[in-house]
Amino acid sequence: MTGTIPLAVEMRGVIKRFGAATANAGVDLQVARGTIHGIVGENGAGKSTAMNLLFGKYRSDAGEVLLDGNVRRWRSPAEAIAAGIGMVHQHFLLGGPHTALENIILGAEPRRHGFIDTARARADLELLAQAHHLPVPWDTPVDQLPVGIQQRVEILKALYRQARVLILDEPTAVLTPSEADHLLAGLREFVKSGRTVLLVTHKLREVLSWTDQLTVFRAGRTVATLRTKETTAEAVAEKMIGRKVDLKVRWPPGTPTTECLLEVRHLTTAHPGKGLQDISISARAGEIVGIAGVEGNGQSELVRTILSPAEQDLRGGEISWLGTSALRLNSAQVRGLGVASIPEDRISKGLLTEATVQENFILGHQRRSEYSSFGVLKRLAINAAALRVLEDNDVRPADVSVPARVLSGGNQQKLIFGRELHGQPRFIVACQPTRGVDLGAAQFIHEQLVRCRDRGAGVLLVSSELEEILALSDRILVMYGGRIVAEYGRQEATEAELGLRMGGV
Amino acid sequence: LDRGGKDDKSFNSSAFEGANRAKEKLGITLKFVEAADDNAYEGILRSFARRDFDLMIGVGFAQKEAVQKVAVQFPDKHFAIVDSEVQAPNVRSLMFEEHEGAYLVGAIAAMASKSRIIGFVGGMDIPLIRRFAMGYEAGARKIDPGAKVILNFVGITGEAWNNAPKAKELALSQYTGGAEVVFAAAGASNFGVFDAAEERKKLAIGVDSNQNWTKPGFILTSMLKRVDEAVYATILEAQSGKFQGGIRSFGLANQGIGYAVDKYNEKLLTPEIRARVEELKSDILAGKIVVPDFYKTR
Amino acid sequence: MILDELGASTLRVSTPLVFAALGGLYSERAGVVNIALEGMMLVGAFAAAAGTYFAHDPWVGAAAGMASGMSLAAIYALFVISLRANQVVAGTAINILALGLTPLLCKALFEVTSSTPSIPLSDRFHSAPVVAAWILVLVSWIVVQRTPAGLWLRFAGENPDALDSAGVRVNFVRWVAVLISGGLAGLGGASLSLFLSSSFSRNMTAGRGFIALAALIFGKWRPVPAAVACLLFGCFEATQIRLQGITFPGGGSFPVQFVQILPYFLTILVLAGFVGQSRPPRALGLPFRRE
Amino acid sequence: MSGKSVQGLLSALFGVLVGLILGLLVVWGAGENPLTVLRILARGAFGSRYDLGMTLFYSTPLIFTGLSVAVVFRAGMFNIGAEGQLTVGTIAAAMAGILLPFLPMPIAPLVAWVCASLAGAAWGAIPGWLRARRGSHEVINTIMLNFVAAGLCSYFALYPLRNLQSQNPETRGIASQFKLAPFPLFEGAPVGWALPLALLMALFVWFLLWRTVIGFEWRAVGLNEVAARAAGIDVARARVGAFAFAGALAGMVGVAEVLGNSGRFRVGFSPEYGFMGIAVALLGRNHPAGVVAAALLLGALHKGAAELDLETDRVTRDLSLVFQGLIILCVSAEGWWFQNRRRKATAGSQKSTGVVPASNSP
Ligand SMILES: Nc1ncnc2c1ncn2[C@@H]1O[C@H](COP(=O)(O)OP(=O)(O)OP(=O)(O)O)[C@@H](O)[C@H]1O
Ligand SMILES: Nc1ncnc2c1ncn2[C@@H]1O[C@H](COP(=O)(O)OP(=O)(O)OP(=O)(O)O)[C@@H](O)[C@H]1O
Ligand SMILES: [Mg+2]
Ligand SMILES: [Mg+2]
Repeated sequence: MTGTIPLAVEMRGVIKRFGAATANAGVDLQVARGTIHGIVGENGAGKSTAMNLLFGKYRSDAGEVLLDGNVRRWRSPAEAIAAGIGMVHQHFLLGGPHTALENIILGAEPRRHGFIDTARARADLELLAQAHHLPVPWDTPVDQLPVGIQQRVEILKALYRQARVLILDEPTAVLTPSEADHLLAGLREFVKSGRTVLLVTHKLREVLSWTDQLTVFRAGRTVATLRTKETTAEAVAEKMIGRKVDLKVRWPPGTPTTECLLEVRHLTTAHPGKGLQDISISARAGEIVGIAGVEGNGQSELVRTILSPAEQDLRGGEISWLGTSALRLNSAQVRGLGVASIPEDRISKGLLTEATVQENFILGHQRRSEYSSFGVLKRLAINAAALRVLEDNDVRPADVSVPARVLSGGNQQKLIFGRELHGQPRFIVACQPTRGVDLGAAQFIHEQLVRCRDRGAGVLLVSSELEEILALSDRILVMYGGRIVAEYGRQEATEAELGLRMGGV
Repeated sequence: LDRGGKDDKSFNSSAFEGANRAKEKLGITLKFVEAADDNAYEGILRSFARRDFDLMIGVGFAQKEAVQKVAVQFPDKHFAIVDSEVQAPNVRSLMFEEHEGAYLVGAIAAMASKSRIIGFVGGMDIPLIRRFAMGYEAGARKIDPGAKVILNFVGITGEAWNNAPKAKELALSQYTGGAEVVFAAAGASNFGVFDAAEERKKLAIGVDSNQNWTKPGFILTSMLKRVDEAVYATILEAQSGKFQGGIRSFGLANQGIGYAVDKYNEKLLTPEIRARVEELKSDILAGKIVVPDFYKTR
Repeated sequence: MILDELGASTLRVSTPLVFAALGGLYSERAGVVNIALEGMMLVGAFAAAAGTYFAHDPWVGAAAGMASGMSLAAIYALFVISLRANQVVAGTAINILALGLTPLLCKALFEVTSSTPSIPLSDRFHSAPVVAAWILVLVSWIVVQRTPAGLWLRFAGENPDALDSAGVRVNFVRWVAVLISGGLAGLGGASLSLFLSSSFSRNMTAGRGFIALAALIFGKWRPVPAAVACLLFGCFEATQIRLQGITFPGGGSFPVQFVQILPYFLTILVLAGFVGQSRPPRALGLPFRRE
Repeated sequence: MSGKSVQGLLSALFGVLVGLILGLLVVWGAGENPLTVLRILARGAFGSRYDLGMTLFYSTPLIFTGLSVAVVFRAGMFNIGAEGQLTVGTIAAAMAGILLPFLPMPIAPLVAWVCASLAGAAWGAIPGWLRARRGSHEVINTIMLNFVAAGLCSYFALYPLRNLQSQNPETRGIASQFKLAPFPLFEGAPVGWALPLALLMALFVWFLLWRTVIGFEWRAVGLNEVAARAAGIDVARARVGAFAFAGALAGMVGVAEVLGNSGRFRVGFSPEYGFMGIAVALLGRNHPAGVVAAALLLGALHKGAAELDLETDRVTRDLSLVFQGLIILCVSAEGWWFQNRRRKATAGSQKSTGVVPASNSP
């Protein structure tokens, strides 16, 4: 494609399967040396898989990978690292209780008399950190570091190994816009010396303003490689999704009643300096309250706390659900009041992946009298209800007897939605409801939330996707550092304004 | 012939020796089997009975019920059981008066110990071992009413018979506590006691078969329980067609129980001690001394 | 005097525990649960006794114990690392195997199933194992905290994916760790048959491998605290031995059974009371495989 | 579902086979003819009605302990403590029989059964509670509790309840109306009503786990604790409940032993039924039907091996332990055999399935 500039990395017809799933169905990628190359695509399009193949973490089922024009076939990351590839993983690969320093030097330890030469490591790292504006407290265990700093640790890890080709898989997901810009500006410096960056990201803004070229993934394939200067956000989005899209759907506003379903006042939790600080929220029937914020600013803790106050370490404040004081209620009792929740991580918090779809459907409803009497499950009733829910929510396949693990991510999410909305809850707490879900399913899920609101339920929507927040919310709260730092009405907020607030400005 | 229970180099090996002697001298066919658990005895005895074995000897009290049952089913076969009483015409019960022997070694221990403290290490706290302990204590008190007897047990499960390290620690602690002689009745754990004696240059007493040779110079004597004799005699009678059922008791009187004197401990057992023990022995035989029996206590 | 003696006894009794707990440490820090310590100790005890019997040298015996512990560990590693078997289940199987195999071998070599011939005092260890155990504790501490291999070990148990991405082969690290674990457990067994007694007898470990595991958990998977926990359990045991037969002023005495269960009971209390928060290595028990 | 369980059964059988072959190799190494050994094993286990009866006799406690381990496993934990639970249950059954001699016939055994179950349940609840409330690990706790149970029960057997008529470490005999007569079919082997009880319990466990709310909640906790908690299930209660129920199942070994066999509590009566239960549960893939099958297999192995000593010179009963160990090892890796085969199969037939959602493609 770019005949003149030598290619640093090339992938030809690469295929990768996980059991029955095909993650990469034919990836062709050409990355010119000395450039920042963007990789975009919807969730699950196969970006991370392709990058991991490049890094030797996975082994491809077909196709080949070239580095500097030579076919290479790594058997392990060790070989890829030796060849000069560094990777920052989408999901941090950090050893929690170990220090930042230990995490960075792992596998490339400077040695003296067989021991780790900590002094030299520290000196080298200081230089590196200064050069790239990435200061890190070396001796702090990484699980005590904020995610932004953890991200720096990950980047330093790659830099420390003197990578010539640096793969960054969504490095900015947990950074504020300004932190992200800082990082990306640093990458421009990095490539000036002839090194190469592959930048995987969801954020079109970043791709468009910082990369030289970009490749679009869709459904496990590369569908286009574009010069960044010659394209637009709409064009890229169209390639990603495969049809024309309106990037800005706005649902009609709700008509809140005066009935206050959730009332949180001055809520403060433990973890000094980290927990929730003096949070006040109220949510009425018939409205969607959006909570925006970069991950790691306490949203998960907030949700945990309001859903099971009795199991948390509260330091003060008041929570009331549907007019009932809830400070002493556990999750079962909160649910009993008619509060449903969509967990942020469906596999680990929402599903019994090895159990059947039917059993996943009944989870949480098992004690209701429609589904059991005298402690014995009513199989026929459950079966019928589960089938109905699968059909109503367009879960495919609509088979109640397969294990939940065989459903795709979007269908798993729809199953959880069907289950949680079953029985007409008065209030829904939805966390990152469309994470990892394709656009069609996402729209369906949004529609469901709006429908719940319109029938008079309350909705608390927690999301780090600004578009989602803006599209759905009747009211928007911004969280930063465990506090609510701003509140907007439906028409008052703009993406730029929210972005600033989420960054703590 | 059947051999079951714990293989402990004292009690069972004694039985095995007796049987082996019979095999060599009398040319019988011998087969011994260890059972995996208490419920297996019956099956094994039955298998034996069904084949051409004429005499089945159950070694150990745990086989009582098995022998009882199988003997009824095979009235024309001969059975013997060691350490337990079974009432049947074709069963001979070989009973030992362990308490008498224990009494004698208790007396020996008390005489050999200048500190007036002696020890006892039993395998598990079970009636048979209590019987040893009681006789031992009584014998010591006979010599020295003020003697102190330290009584310890190795464990609470079957492992106790094989836990020599623990037995050794127990014995060490007894020696530290002033004991100069420790009587070990703990199966394979006995060796832990002997090791302790060797290390501390103190004395120990073995049990069942003659264990004097295992640590010459440190084993004062062994309380003998001549299972080998009993077994041999039973086999002999069975072979010569003179087998009779009923209880056959082995005690001091018929040399079924005793204490060992051999080249390994001649020097340890002074003539005075030997004389005094023989005196006690004849008193017991004469009924002048009644040795307390744990089996008969409430 | 009594206290002195109690201290010495504690040191002695805890020695096999220290070896085994260190063994457990290597394996568990690398992410492999090691219920099989008990079995590895048992074969170690047997091989050490047999080796010393034939070679008349306890060091040869100790080497044999170590080697046999490692052989069993290799079987274990093959199943749980390479074949990704469930670690608790496979560990239990290894224990059963050791329980059956040792008497069979004993019978093959010595014609009896229950115990090996006794080893004379001159061929036994006197204090070497105690010293060796504590040296190994310090060595392990330094290795784990200060060397590259130690860092790999910790990451293999904490976040194997991170280790893999750093270019170190996780399963190789785990294999080595489990082999070391087996070697140390074997040494623990050797100290049982060559130091604490003079022969091997059937099932002579009597649950010590599990106690070592408990000490490891109590010591939060760190060498020095784990070894100190072994001392504590050794102290329970030594105290128990001395409590037996102690009579109350009134004349009655505590039933021996109650005294004998004391160490186990205390272990439960200690674990429930103090270690509620101890966090195992995050990847403990999870097999690793790269796609 | 059924396809999966057939596959599971096949792979478990495969593991058993590999384990047996390895075991026979050991035999061969010991200098015996493996085929002869196999024949002896088979005849010892099934050769006569009595032998069959003894096999069933050993299998009965294994069904109880296997179910016990399986239930806890389904709830996401390990029960290494069935041995202690059955010990406690057994002494409780004996106590009932000794201390309540006035109870009339049909009620007496039922009362003993209830006592055994309750005692086992109480003992089982301890590690469950410790795990749920104190966070200490059940594997260590159950092992420790096994020792504690052994000590306590031997105290009861040797002091308050000692049998004065016998030299054995055992309690007095239970009153006669507590006893369950053995079925005459087995020529005197002590197989009585405990066997049907065990089978009934297997059925009940199946029903409980897959047909009731409580069982569903236990399994949910075992499958995904976080999700179960989020769905409002009381995880701590599930843990304690599952462990207590498991303890009750193990405790019922007391029915087989005391009411059906010896009529008393004997110290050391169990050839480690509790530990074998782990193997049984694993072999049976933690499913009641599988547990019954596996208990029969291991019962047969145990009984058959008893015969080995009798017939051969070089192998002893310890061989059955070796067999057990090898079989469990091979079965524990059984997922591997199948996974690899499955991977190959899918690699061949792969076309365009995949998690990539259908609606994603244009
Ligand atoms: N280890 C795995 N086992 C099974 N399926 C996997 C595995 N890793 C990825 N997949 C599946 O492969 C597909 C592609 O995943 P991949 O992580 O490459 O997507 P992605 O483009 O990076 O998405 P995201 O934007 O969410 O990071 C997804 O459907 C995913 O569920
Ligand atoms: N139990 C805990 N111990 C120590 N720190 C904790 C604990 N729970 C949460 N934290 C810290 O508190 C902060 C907020 O955590 P939380 O999980 O609520 O993040 P979040 O912003 O909600 O994430 P997300 O955006 O993914 O929902 C984080 O830095 C986290 O590390
Ligand atoms: Mg990705
Ligand atoms: Mg979070």
